[in-house]
Amino acid sequence: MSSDLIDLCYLVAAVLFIVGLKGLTKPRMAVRGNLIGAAAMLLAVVATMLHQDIVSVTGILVGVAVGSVVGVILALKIEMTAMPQLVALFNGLGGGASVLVAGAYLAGKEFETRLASGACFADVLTATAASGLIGAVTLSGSLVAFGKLQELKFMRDVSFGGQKILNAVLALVSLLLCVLMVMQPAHGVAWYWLMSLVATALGIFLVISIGGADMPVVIALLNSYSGLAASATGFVLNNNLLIIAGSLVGASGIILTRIMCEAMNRSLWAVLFGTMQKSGSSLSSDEVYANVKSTSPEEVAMMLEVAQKVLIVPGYGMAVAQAQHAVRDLTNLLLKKDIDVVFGIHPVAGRMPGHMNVLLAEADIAYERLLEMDEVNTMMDQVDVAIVLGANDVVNPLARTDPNSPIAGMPIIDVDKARTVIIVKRSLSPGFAGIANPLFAADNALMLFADGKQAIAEITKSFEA
Amino acid sequence: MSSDLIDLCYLVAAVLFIVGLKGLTKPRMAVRGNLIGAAAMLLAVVATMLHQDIVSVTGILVGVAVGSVVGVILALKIEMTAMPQLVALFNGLGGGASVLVAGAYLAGKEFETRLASGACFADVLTATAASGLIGAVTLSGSLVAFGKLQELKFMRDVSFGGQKILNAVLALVSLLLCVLMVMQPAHGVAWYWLMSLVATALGIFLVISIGGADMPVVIALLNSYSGLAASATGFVLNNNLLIIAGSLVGASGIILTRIMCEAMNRSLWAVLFGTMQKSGSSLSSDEVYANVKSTSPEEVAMMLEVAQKVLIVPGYGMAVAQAQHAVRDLTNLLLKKDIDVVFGIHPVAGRMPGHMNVLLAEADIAYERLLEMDEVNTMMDQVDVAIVLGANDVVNPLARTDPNSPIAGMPIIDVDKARTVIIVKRSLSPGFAGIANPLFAADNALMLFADGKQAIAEITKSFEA
Amino acid sequence: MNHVLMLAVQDVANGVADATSEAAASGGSSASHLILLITVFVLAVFVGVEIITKIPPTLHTPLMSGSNAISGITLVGAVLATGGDNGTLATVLGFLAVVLATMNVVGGFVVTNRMLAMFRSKK
Amino acid sequence: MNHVLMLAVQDVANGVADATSEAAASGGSSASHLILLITVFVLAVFVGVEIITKIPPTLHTPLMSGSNAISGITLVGAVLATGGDNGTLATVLGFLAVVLATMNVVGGFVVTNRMLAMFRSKK
Ligand SMILES: NC(=O)c1ccc[n+]([C@@H]2O[C@H](COP(=O)([O-])OP(=O)(O)OC[C@H]3O[C@@H](n4cnc5c(N)ncnc54)[C@H](OP(=O)(O)O)[C@@H]3O)[C@@H](O)[C@H]2O)c1
Ligand SMILES: NC(=O)c1ccc[n+]([C@@H]2O[C@H](COP(=O)([O-])OP(=O)(O)OC[C@H]3O[C@@H](n4cnc5c(N)ncnc54)[C@H](OP(=O)(O)O)[C@@H]3O)[C@@H](O)[C@H]2O)c1
Repeated sequence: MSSDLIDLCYLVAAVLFIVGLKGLTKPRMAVRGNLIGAAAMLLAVVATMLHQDIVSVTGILVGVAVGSVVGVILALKIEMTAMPQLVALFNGLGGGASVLVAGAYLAGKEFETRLASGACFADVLTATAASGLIGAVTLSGSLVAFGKLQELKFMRDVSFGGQKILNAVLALVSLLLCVLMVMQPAHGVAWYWLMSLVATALGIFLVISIGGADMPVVIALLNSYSGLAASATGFVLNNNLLIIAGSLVGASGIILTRIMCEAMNRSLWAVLFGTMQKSGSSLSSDEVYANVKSTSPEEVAMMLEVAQKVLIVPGYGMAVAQAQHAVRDLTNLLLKKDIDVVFGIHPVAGRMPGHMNVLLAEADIAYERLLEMDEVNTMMDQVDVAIVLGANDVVNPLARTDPNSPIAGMPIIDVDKARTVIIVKRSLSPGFAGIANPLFAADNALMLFADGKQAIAEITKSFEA
Repeated sequence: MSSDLIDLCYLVAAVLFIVGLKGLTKPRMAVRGNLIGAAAMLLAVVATMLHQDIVSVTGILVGVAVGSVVGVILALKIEMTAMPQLVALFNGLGGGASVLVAGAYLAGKEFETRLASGACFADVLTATAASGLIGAVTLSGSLVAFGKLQELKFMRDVSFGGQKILNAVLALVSLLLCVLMVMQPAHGVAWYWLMSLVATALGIFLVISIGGADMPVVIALLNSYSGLAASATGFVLNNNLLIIAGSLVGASGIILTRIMCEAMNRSLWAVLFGTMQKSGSSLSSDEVYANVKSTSPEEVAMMLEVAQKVLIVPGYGMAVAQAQHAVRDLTNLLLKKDIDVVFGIHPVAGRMPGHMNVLLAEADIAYERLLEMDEVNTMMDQVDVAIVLGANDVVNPLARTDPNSPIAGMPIIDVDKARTVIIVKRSLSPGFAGIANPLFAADNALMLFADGKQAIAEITKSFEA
Repeated sequence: MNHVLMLAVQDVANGVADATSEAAASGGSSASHLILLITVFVLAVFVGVEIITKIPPTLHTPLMSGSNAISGITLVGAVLATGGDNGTLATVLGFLAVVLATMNVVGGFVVTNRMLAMFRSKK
Repeated sequence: MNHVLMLAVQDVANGVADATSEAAASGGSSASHLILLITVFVLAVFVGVEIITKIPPTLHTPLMSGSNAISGITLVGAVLATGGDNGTLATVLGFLAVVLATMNVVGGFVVTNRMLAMFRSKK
């Protein structure tokens, strides 16, 4: 197949990627969009295998087979609640791949001949270095993020003095090594692998100290980097499909990052390097929780019986408890008794943007019922019972009241303005932001200490009774 | 200046064009956007003049000077009401330019050498032919459109038997000549000019038979073509700035065309080739206009005195009468007497999309008062007096009632549903679509036969009195 | 929208046609260069479509005259034709092209600015 | 938005940096080719930004996993590295790259599809 035809296939594939992404702008067309994207990828790979430089495809086919099997199994076995981890994992693998590709290029014929020819090819080397550097950081960073999201023991938030300095040093060294590699192509290979090693370390130390709940930001950012890495590889292989696909990913990553940061109103910098300053002003939890009233599933059931409009605000806890199906049952029951039920989805509830939407969609809850923050806040005065299910920071009034709390200014769902608020969580322990939540002690608030799933299930049971 | 640096300037210019266009998405930022676009153009031209192949810039500077002076004068002297003509004129000039550029290329050194070398360069020739063809059609077509919009006598809608055939023949011949030109580069020059000649004729005959009010569609389409012509030139000169700018223009032209066609609900094809079929069913004007009641400015003034909410629906007539300033005065007067005044802007009122908005903006009418069709239609029952100022088709109820009228199904502003309707026009003569308008004979309708400007002025006068 | 997308996709298709014919004609590298140009074209069309569909009706007339001004970009080609030493004929043609294109560009931007200024003036 | 635009513009700037250095290094043509590649990059960024800002919050998780799958496009590079006769080392590295990239791609698309299917299932 002539290289021109291949380039044309690449162009078509690029267009398909764009069309596919456009599909995601409408929930109805989203599935098709994703399939179009997959088709584009297939086209690209097949076209590549027909390239004249390809002498044997066995290795490729084996690799693809292995990869596909593992990938599919992972994708189908995974719990919906573990989505963030999975994305982190895949992202890491992608990063690893681009490290290896760049490495393979340096070990390959073309590099050899170019080197022999003595002609300068700074651009190619720069791109190679870049894709190696970004790839390595993405690889290790994503895997750490994966670990944190899996809540693996040995991944507790590590932070030690001079960490910033260490990171700075590692970053500088790896950049230096990149420069060396471009300057002395002859020793390029050596410099490259050394650089990759340092970059891997950098990735680990960068992410290890970031709080677990910030992982989504990290992942989105790393994802955008892995996109840029792909673009860089595209410059190496002078392949415009890689460049286009890469920059699409880069853009999406950056945008998601910004959305998350704005929703938490923290700067990206604060997320990456600012270990959340413990707020001096806000009072100790003992004071805050002086008079917390707790309640029982039966009591809640009774309140629901007399309610007109019920608001459910899910949070990370719902994911942990995997309570979405229990919630679905309760919702249907209430609707049958025609009590109106709506869900208040905070942009950063859970651990990924749209995390709650996915879980509730999994439990077959019609997405007309999922309202965005502003919408629910405007209708809050009509809400009789607000059930806060494993959410904490996203309903913490301190964000409005206390200017020097770490979440100050973060827009929240004003459940405290509802008639009654039931907070379902296992303890008084804080959420990700690690601060006490005055809501729990509010006059119209009742705590229901239990695992989210059980709690909801019991409410449903005593409601039916 | 090295050709690489120039290419980079081009890239920057392209980005600026895009950023500039983005500016137009927000009225506030629009002016800046336009300036950014102009800056991009300046950058591009200056960078080009620094190209090593440029031996003397005197000719260029003279040309630019002449062009700028004429352009500025035209742009500043022109009446806002004559905007459509001006755009048509400029568009034609652009088309002419690309014909000449392609011609110059064929007369130039590079072509000579390439020809001598005997190497095939079908792609370049194809692009040259394309830019010549499109350019020529754009040139003559736009000038005819200009003439029609100026309502030059000798430009009456000409239509004679076998016109479609003639157009088809001309189109085929010019395409044939393009092919010949690519096949026989040796005689390329001759074929090229011959083709341009035929294409010019084609442009004339294509547009001459299209109704005056459809000129905006034609212009938008030709504009998009001239964009594609620029892209084609870009392929000739292998210059990505031309390609990018050209395709931006191409897209905008196509999209505007579609918007207009949808608002008229006619297919593009019908606009270009369908001479509007006179509708058999709809009754003769005599019957329709059996009992038309007419009124006087004084009477209208009295009605306004007792009105709560006044709706003004401007149309092409307001542009012809240049009544926008008179309207402004009336509006302010009514507002002072706190009578609420809103404007209903039909998407294809006037002769360009957004035509009315520009005129009313010129008259300093706050654009919060300009409501879109759907918005006014929903609030129509609260309107006490609706003043239809030189609009006709866009308020013709036949569009709703008579399925085989030429404007059947075109969404209209339902002024007939207002308490009272005043129609300001000079006669009972039809609008562009050339059909009678039952609205004029409706029970709640009163005709005010006068020139738009005078009529409004007199109303204002007797209102003050 | 999709209609316009189709348009873009068609362009690709035509691109394919051109390029292959041309690939047949002359050797690899130049063709893949051509393909790069086509890629640029297609991407630019996407950008254009995405942005322009966001422009509000109020600004459609300025959009029309503004994009018309941009289409005067052929001025660049005209400049090259005039300035290079290509013999009298090319120079003359180029000169005329420069004049026309400049009128299109300058006039277009000025008149657009005039219109937009009106919009801005409203608070 | 603008912030992101700035990003794009920056890319251009960097592009300028690279390219000029590189222009200095090696001769014209290759550089102008590089610039074409940069152009493609910049345009693609614009397309990405325009489209992705239109995607509703509900679909942000699928977007994340989907774009993640697309980022596995390095698979193409991996295939080239594995299939070409580049000696054992390159082939082995390439093979590993193929495995990892495929997991990323296939897994990513499948899981995204799984999520989106749930959304569609609602009426
Ligand atoms: N969504 C994103 O994209 C994103 C990105 C970055 C950062 N974040 C951050 O993540 C946080 C999300 O806020 P959030 O309110 O959703 O979660 P949260 O503030 O982290 O609080 C989650 C709460 O759920 C409770 N919980 C845990 N397991 C539970 C179980 N099995 N049953 C019942 N309750 C359980 C915990 O209390 P107990 O331990 O007492 O049960 C905890 O207080 C925000 O601070 C946000 O800034 C989110
Ligand atoms: N806007 C666009 O982009 C666009 C594009 C394509 C086609 N069109 C077509 O253009 C038409 C626009 O509809 P329209 O209602 O705005 O205009 P219209 O239907 O063309 O009617 C204009 C009316 O204004 C009256 N008029 C002319 N000069 C006047 C003056 N000096 N004072 C008072 N009245 C005057 C005329 O009646 P008298 O002669 O009796 O005064 C005429 O009936 C539609 O058919 C639309 O399809 C518009």
